[in-house]
Amino acid sequence: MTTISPTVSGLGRDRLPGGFDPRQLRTQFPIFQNNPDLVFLDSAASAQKPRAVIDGITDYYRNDYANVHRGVYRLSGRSTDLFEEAREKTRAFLNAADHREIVYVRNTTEAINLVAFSWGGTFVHAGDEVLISDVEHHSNLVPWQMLCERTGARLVVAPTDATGEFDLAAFEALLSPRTRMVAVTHISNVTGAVLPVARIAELAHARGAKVLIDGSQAAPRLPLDMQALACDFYAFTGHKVYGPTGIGVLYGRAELLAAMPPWQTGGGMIEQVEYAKTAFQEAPHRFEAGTPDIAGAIGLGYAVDFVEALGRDNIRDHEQALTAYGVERLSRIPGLRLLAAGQRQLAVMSFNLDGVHPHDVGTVLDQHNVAVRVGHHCAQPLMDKLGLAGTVRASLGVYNDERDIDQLVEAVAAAREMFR
Amino acid sequence: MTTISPTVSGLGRDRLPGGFDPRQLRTQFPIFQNNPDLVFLDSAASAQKPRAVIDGITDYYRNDYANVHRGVYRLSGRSTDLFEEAREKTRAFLNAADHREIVYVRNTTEAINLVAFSWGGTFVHAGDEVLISDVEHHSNLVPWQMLCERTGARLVVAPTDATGEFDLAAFEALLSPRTRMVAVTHISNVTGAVLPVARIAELAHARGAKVLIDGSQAAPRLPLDMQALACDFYAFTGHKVYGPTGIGVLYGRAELLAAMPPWQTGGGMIEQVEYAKTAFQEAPHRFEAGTPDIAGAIGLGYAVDFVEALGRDNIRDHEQALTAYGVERLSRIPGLRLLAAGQRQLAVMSFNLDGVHPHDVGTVLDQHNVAVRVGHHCAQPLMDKLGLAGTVRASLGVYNDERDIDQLVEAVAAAREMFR
Amino acid sequence: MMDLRELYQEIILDHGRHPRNFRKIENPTHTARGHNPLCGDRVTVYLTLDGDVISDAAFEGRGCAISTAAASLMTEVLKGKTVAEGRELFAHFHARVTGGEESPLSEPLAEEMERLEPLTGVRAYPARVKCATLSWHAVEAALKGDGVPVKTE
Amino acid sequence: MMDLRELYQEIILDHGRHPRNFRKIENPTHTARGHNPLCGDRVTVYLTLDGDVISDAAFEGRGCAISTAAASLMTEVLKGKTVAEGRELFAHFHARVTGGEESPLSEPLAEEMERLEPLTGVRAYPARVKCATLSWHAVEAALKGDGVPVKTE
Ligand SMILES: Cc1ncc(COP(=O)(O)O)c(C=O)c1O
Ligand SMILES: Cc1ncc(COP(=O)(O)O)c(C=O)c1O
Repeated sequence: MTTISPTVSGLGRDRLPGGFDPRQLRTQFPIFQNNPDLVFLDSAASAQKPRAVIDGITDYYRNDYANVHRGVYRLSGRSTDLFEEAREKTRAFLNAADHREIVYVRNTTEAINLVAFSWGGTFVHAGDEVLISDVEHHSNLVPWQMLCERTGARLVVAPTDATGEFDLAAFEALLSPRTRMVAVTHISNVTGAVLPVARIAELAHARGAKVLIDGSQAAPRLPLDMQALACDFYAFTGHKVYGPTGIGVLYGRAELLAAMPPWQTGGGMIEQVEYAKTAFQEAPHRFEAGTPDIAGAIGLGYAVDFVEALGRDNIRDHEQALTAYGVERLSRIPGLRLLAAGQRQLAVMSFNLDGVHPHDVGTVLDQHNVAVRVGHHCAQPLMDKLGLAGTVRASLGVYNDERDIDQLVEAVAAAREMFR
Repeated sequence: MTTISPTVSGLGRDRLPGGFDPRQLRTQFPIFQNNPDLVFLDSAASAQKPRAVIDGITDYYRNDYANVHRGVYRLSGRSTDLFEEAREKTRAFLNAADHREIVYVRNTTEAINLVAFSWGGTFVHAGDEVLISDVEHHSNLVPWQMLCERTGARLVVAPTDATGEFDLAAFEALLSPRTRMVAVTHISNVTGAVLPVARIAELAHARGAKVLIDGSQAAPRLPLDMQALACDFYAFTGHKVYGPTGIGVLYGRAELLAAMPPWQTGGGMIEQVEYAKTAFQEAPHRFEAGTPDIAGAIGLGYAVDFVEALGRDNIRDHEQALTAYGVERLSRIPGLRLLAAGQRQLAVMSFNLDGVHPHDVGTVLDQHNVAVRVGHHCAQPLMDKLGLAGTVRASLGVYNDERDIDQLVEAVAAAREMFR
Repeated sequence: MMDLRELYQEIILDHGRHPRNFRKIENPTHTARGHNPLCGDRVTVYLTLDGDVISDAAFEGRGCAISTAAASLMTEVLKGKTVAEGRELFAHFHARVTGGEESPLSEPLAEEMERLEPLTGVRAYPARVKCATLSWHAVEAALKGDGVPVKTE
Repeated sequence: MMDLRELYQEIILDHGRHPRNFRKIENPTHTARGHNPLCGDRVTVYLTLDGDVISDAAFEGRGCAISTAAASLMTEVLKGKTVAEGRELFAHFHARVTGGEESPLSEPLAEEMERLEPLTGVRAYPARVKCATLSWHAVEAALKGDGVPVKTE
């Protein structure tokens, strides 16, 4: 791992160590050719797609399409091979021990629902506790809230401290023998704070709790190693790793998946069906009812190729430097307040302009071709805690560079001017 | 509705009334250009994709991609408009009364699971009955079986008679005041039998039961009118209507959807979240947790355009004639036994060759470039009833014509020869 | 693309910064809350009806410049109108900002509509239309009196 | 693409039509069921072990030509072998049909392997490999004796 010291100069740093060149990379994304003025700073909501992903999906439909798994004919065999090769790529992307630990779902949200229904429905009982953090996305909160409602378990919330840092000491104090599940995000989609997930997993496991990590924001930018991280479940969503919509991944440790009942049922996950009873296949098929998003899984495979070719340590270093640059430039704007993100902030910057509503800022920014997200970012409890209606959020992707930040800063200044 | 009298001549009927010309249509499907010898008779498993669908998805990613629903910037607005226009197209495709009755899911399987969990979990209790037919796909069987297991309700199976016809009298006799749900397929994916769903719905409603129709095989070939049909739920899957994988549709009557709790929870379907409790949006958003398969929904919109441009009555007439031709030709092969399909058989033909296992037939057919499905077709209880290990199934799409059937017949003859 | 100044006209910025009738009415005859789940904005409207006439109108809540100005201008034009006139104004206003079909407006109301004119710039910003109509929807709900908080979308 | 006759050699068709040892052993020392969920095929294998030697081997069930012939040929070669030899043969056979790395084979077994040779044409038909190995997997399970039905995939 190489570390790049953040630079605050806006000049002459297009080419990063590791040959990372966002402007060059942009040419691989058709959206920027077709919207040449677009300053896209909303990759935390969803990333744009490189040509390799778009064309990979197209080629699949044009040359090799057929339903998977149940055909003896060659086209179906080819389709199945492509689908399972994509699963193997995804396994390698996470360095999971076995491809059978990779379950295809629609998105992070469905991955977490799957765990909450299947694992939670089996192993969480009245009086048990589910421990989350206070920066969770609704998708890593409401499914647990509903599980608690169904079972009589209790939802416990571990706080972030005033500096925006996950409070490890408070977390440790909240762990109890009743804690069955610790479900936290790897990177906050609101503040950009990177949570100490390895340490969290260690502490949780020491108390006998299972650990789910919401990797929605981490998968596109951090090297991941399920065997080293030793979490139980890891969820991410394809559309944020430069892949297509409709596909996401639940990684689950083999022993856990083996102990979980199916959730959705139907074709493709069946061992044997009689009216009286049904026997199910093993993981991952057991959890993939119906025709999967075959093209989505294959497209995600190409996205993984794209990210791996760049190298996630290069992406992280690039985005880390760019985050530092952005924080530096934004924090100089009078009346602009950045959300605290603790020791380590990556790829996401949330802020408010004094006396100006985020929605109004967003509209002005859009007029300057700067696409950012405004609102509660699906984290209402965090907004409530901070006493905010919402924030303006700028977030990074591999195609962003300092010029994008400069344009953002200019547009924010214009908004300030207008609402002065 | 025009009816075409089936023809058994293999010659000179490429151009059907209504200008239906399969060979011309094939040029719109890149897969046939790239696999010129392919005789694709497996559309019941999944249909091939026309250029308009593939290119529509590509164009979306290249020009207009952004996450939907929560952005103030123009790109996100465009994306949201495309997504909701696609929903409106789907509404029109089903002639549903309101676009809010169209819920996006992954596939038919998930649509049925949604109803079994959300509606079933609320309205089905111990002692109640769920009534299905004996030709159901596992996807319209196992979710109900699981619901019965969870609730103590009883799964009741309405029989098909010896001619392959759904037995309306037997069905009526099985309806009881405890019947809460009648869930039947519109067209059997094994025999091709068209079920009398309007009459079934009428009888079920008269007894106070709700009705779900599995439209997987019907959506690509029958004009559909939810307001006339008066069912409560209708499910279909995008990949069989010439659309992409990863997207399916649950139609639900507005009053029913309004009375149903959410199933999957998370971002995008929330009205307000506090740790203590969460309020949910109305349908359809209430049932669409997380980032939807935006490109899939838009792609399905193009698929619907494609099907509508051809006209489902033309498709039906074409496939009806071709089914008659296929049945006629196949039934002349000595030792070939077609599965009975009752009065009306559409687009699907299942058969066995005496003394030859379907798998062996499938391999020989593949060697002749004829792609068919072999096995139990996700309908094991039906196989058990018929005492079969499986069948060979040839199924039709808009691109098929008599030459495809002729090649099938030739290949079957070769298989017979080999295993004589 | 319009010039942003057509959306954020001086009068909008002024009402956004200094909303009129921004207060609670202690014993309103009608009240309702509105909520835009997309941005989390909330508004509560209060009305006092004297027979059929809206004798007082006020609001509270947080929102963007557009929604605050819209609520502020709305309370101003509503005061002194009958319920029917209020509804007529809303129908017309709604059509103007969404691009729907405009209903004809009787003479005295046409004048009031002019005061709402600055808000119609929102029409070019589809993502912001809800901001301009949220408080009106809340009034509608208050008059229906079913007490269910309204929300846009 | 291979000629189909390389897959369906005469000997395969013959064993497919007239499987040898297609019967139940009444008091087997070992037995197990195999199931291919993709095609619904089922097989039950029966073994009688005399000390370490497989003194009898038989099977029942329904399957395609490939899986029936594979089970039939398997029972023939297994009879009289030790358990270790049976396992050695399976390892080798498995490698031949899946394209895996082939383990070396001791002299007398090499001869038996020749009898299985006709089945290796399946290698060119990935969808059919499971048909050729199902009964072997069932034997493996029977010898392990855990009684859990095996399945391919
Ligand atoms: C009648 C029927 N129902 C349900 C399904 C399941 O569809 P999907 O796998 O897309 O969920 C199919 C297709 O496989 C089908 O033919
Ligand atoms: C941290 C985090 N968790 C979960 C999600 C939900 O992802 P999806 O909508 O793809 O399910 C997101 C993105 O919206 C996110 O940023």
